[in-house]
Amino acid sequence: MVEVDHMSITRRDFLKAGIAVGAAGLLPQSYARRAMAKDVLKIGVILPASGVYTQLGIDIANGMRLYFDEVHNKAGGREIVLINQDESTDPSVAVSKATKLIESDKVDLLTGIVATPSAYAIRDLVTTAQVPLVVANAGGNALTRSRKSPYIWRAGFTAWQFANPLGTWTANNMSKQVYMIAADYAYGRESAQGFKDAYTAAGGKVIDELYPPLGSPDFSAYIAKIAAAKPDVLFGFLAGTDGTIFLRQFQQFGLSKYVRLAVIGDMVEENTLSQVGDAALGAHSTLHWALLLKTPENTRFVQDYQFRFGGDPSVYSLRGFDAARVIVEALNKLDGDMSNKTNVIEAFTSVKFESPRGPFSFDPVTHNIVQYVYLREAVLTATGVHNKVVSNLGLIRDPG
Amino acid sequence: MLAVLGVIAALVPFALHGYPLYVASEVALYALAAVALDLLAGYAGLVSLGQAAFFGIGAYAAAIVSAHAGPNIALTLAVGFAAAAVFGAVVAPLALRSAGIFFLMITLAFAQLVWATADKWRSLTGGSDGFVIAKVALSDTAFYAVCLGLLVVTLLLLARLLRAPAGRVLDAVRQNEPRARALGLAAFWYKYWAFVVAGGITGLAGVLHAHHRNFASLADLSWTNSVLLLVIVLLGGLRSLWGAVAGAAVFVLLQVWISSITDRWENFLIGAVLVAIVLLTRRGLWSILFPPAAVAAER
Amino acid sequence: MTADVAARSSDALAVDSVTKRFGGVTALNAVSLHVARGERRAIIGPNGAGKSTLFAVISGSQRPSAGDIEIGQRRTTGMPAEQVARLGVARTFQMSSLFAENSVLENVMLGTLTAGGQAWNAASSFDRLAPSEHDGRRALASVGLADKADVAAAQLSHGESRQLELAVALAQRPAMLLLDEPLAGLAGPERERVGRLLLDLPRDVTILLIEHDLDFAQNFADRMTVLDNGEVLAEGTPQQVRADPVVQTVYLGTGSAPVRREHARGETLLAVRGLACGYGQALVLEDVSIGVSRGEVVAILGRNGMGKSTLLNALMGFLPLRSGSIELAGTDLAKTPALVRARSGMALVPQGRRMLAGLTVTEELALGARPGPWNIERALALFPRLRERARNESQTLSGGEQQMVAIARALLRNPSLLMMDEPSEGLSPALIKTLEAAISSLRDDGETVLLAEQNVDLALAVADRVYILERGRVVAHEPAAALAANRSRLERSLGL
Amino acid sequence: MLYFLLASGFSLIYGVGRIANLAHGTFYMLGAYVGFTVAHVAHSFWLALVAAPLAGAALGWLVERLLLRRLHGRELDQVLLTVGIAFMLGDIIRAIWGADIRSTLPPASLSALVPIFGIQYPAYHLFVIAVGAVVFAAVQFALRSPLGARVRAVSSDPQIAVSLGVPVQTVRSATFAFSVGLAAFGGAIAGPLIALGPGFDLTMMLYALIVVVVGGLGSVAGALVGAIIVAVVDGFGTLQFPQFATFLIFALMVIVLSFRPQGLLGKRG
Repeated sequence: MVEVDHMSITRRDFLKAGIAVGAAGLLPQSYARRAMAKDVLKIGVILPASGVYTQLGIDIANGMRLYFDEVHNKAGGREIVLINQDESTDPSVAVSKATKLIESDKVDLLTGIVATPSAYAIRDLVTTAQVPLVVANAGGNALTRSRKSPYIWRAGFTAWQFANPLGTWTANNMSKQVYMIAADYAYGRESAQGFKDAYTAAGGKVIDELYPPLGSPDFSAYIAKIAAAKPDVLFGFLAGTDGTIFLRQFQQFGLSKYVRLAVIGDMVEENTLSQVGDAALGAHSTLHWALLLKTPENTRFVQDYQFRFGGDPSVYSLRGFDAARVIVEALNKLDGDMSNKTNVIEAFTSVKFESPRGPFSFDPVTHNIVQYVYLREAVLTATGVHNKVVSNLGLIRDPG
Repeated sequence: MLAVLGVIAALVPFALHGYPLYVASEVALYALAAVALDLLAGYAGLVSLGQAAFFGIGAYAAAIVSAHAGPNIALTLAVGFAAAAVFGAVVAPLALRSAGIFFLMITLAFAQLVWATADKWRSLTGGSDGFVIAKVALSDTAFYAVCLGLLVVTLLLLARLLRAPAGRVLDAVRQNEPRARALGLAAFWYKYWAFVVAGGITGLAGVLHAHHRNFASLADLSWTNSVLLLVIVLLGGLRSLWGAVAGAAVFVLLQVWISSITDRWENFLIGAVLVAIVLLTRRGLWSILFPPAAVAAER
Repeated sequence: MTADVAARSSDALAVDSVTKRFGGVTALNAVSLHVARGERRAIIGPNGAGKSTLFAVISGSQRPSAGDIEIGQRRTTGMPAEQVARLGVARTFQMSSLFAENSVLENVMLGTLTAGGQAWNAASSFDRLAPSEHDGRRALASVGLADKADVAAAQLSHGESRQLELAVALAQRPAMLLLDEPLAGLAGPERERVGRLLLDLPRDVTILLIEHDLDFAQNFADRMTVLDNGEVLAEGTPQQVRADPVVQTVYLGTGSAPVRREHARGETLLAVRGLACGYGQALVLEDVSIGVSRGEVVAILGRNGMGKSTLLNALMGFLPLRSGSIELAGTDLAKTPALVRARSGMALVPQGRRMLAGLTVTEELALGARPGPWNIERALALFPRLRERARNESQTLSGGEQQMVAIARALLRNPSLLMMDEPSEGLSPALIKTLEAAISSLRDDGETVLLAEQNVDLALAVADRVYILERGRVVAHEPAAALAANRSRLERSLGL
Repeated sequence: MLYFLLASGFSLIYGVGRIANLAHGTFYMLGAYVGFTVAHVAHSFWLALVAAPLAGAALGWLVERLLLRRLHGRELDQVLLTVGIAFMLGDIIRAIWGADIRSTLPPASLSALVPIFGIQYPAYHLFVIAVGAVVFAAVQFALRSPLGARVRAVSSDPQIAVSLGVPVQTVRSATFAFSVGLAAFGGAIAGPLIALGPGFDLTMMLYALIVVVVGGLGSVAGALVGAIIVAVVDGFGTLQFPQFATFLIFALMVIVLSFRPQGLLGKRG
């Protein structure tokens, strides 16, 4: 600075230097990591450790841990090292974390990602850096449509995959009159749209639609509005606390007595059911999995998970479990050699296996998962309210 | 002084590359926003909890301009600055009606209004999905240079301004407005310009942030972002441009460092550091490095 | 008067039946005032008469509730203060109002900016602003602060702050000066210098002066205006005003203090030895030793800023001692916090009364009440006025009523020592009489009172003994009767 | 009324302590969690309603004694401190209660439906409204009481208060503890209506700010008015223009502040 009081110049240098050194202080770690990293497989895991999606982050991480342990932390002959970063709720944070993992930790590939915005935010980054990203959870349609990338595979689902079949089924099996409520954010609206298209295509009529903002502490105004319309069926997608609060008040205001629920699976997953009890009883939902799904793979998965973590797995645990498996399967095909990008892409795209959710494979064009979607109903069992599989709606492939 | 500073800062790209350089840019752009807030909160005595509005406006300006006119950083910076400054100019007359905690609140209110608007105006902002920005044609080093350049220029201009009569008047108004007015000094207009300029600079920081992450999102506009900026400034110590820079550096580096040890206890550690610093220093970090004059410490 | 009210072209200032209300209180009531260009006008009147409010309204820092103001033929009613200032109006504040963090020189330099057209200069360095530094130093020199140029304003003594106030105003190169008690708290050489400076001010500057020092006001002013309870009581040449009997009673008081019996003293209750304390670096009190015996009323006399309030605050524990001891009934309280002192029997009637926001009169009284001879009933008997005010918020009361609340509030502590800080401040003569009666009755009830006063008559009327404070030291200590008998000596020792 | 129970404590402590407690939302969440646990462990919702505020008050007392007091009179530093506390407490809560969504069940006695003007109302909602009214009355009464007079005295002029024998420090600690207790109580009461999860504290903090800003900072009555207005605008907004519900609230906030910077019932200064 031109002429700020001169006595403090030296101190200022000292500080400025301090900053530089501070930043440089990051180098040792990263170099160190790379040195010992010669043949370990470094996987950057970006999952929420704070904010509304924290629990999803934890469950997914557990699922991954479970699978990686099953294969003794080896993929394609390489030792697996996980580097976890907090996705948080701010997509741009996800970007800086991804940057850190790629540039500083030199990870071989990335996985995780719960929130769709985070996925969109890091899409270009991973594509230009040619680092494979296996998305475990983010379900925004565009990620495997307009924004699809050769280096991104989605092992989870798309909004459309649940909403569309639910729309058709509701129209044919529940009622031709439906009221809709969905969280006012991209994924919520995509779900609603997917449902609406299929529902109207099947001859159903939508009475009205509501889009409450995320994180509303109170839904009574919406519920009053729904009650006034007296619909037979209510389509719903409200995530996390919103879902719980809504279902609660839905019952408290007595709507559960005469309005039936047709909702996206996440809204009535086991963790929610345990909180809202019979408020969700009878709710029909679509999802690619159910705790009570009776397949050998799932039975084993549930048992192992219970044994390892002493509690039921959630659908998120499953998504983590499968994402981990995708990575291992692909690396095995490559014998751990990721040098040739075309082979890498080929290897990931061609991954196929029997998942607890059913046959697992990728759509070669969109890199999105092709999977069964089940129609479930929340029923009262000896162990409380659970989702029972009513029917398998077959292999669902996102139109892309 | 400038020389020394320039040399060190200019050396950074050679000392660092890849992620550390990325972090250095991060520091620079947050420092920019912090310096702006320090001008407002420190020298003008207007503690704002609405800086996220300017920051976000800058970010979205960058996104929208890039989308239509391509990612031309010179252009986005210009538009971002203008947009944020204009917003400030429009809001100021209402905001400056209040002072102290009430100013804090009304700036918060305006920021939230902007947030809500951005959330609803999907066609323009992409709503909750955020807004992906095409990468600017700049090497990391060049980008760092831009950030640093803007920071240094801003520091120079502000330091000059604050030593100039106009700046001293601003500081005087903070200390004793009735007296200043009795001296024929139009208190309101000094505060007005401080508010607008600070807004514009924060807008610049927002633009840089958006390009740095190639992404603009509602989080940029969220009130927690305002809190973060305020924390940075208070951390560094009010009424010291250097303190603001130090605050930004410490805070960003702290976050990076902490997230490299844990992904579970980030907030806890940051909170702990905050509490410690507040309890241990009277006027922020800077006061540790350079104990302020007795008088200043009194207030 | 009618002749005066009509605006004259030669008027530098025309105040036209201006009224200013604060909530319930009417500070100015239809005040009209015409000051010719170049005239020197002294505004006198008891504290709280509305003098400072008048300045506030003229200078634009307060909007008048009604009425009109013209400065140099220009209507300025409701004009923001900075614009009024740019018309060439400079003012000093009664309570020194400076830029505490800036140096003395910087304070004056800030004053020069407007006149120098530098106020918006955002390029050149303020510290190197040659012309304004030159003007600034000259202004400082004129008030005799040249050597303090680089001291921080916060470090200045009371007197020096007053001088700086003046210097800043002069630095504005004003066409009209509003001086609010520029001499308050100045004594000896300081007072001499500033006084001379004021008298030597260029004749073309129109000056309004608020001053308590009548003799000075007289030989300074061309005309005098007497304000009382927000109304113009009299106006005219100093001689006319001096002669006016109404003014005599209202402002100067009767001048004759009732001779009082020395009555038997009890044992010593309060013993203060070698007390020293101050704010920041500045030492306000040095080596002050006083004693108060049970059942005695002791008055501390001295002009503004001589340390009276500081002494009482120090005794109450509001500011730490540098040294010295405070013994109340034998126990040393010097190191104890205010709470302990309050609980061991000290009670204070603070300067400015300091009513508690949002409390009703009843609540104020009940707040600190302790069992003892004084109970609400007895307090209300002493101040019947408070009975009908019981439910009102104390801050909405008139000055006099507030003073009653403040005293009653303290009495209900059933204190062993009752300290009163300028209880007469801002009270109309009538109310001062009431106050005098109240304190006397307290004395006759055997209460022990330590009274800090500027109002000599009141002090002499009620006190047994008098200490005189001069710049933080006790300069005299005599029986009240003796002083009352010899006012001239009293006035000398008070520097009047 | 939820809003009122949320905001009153915040407004109170600003009013009498000049402390803008940005950890308020976190304390509120803590109360909700404590309530949740007690209700599930002890199977008594009523016990929870007692335990939560006590826990909150205890914590508040500690915070004031150990931390806030050192910063007395430094408003900004206090804000910074409370931010720090909010950060830390947030993670601690997650460590204790995990991140899964939690929700208390309303006591059986209050799960019935009550018809009002033909509309079926859940008894619990009415209960909350009643509680809110009671709390408001209680707080107002407390402030009017001699004790309250002391509190107001301290906030108005600590020196004079001391000189009148009021133990300022104790009063300050107590008030802060009370406001935190109030927050915790609000959280516990809200338990059956809301769902707890990470991030909830920030949401609540924001709502608290909106309410007090609209109603008037520092005035408990203001908190009530603010809560009602916000609730009404919110409800009206969702019914009339669901698209702009959130927008309306913030617009309201701006309008109020522009014309009454101190909020509807706030006092300047």
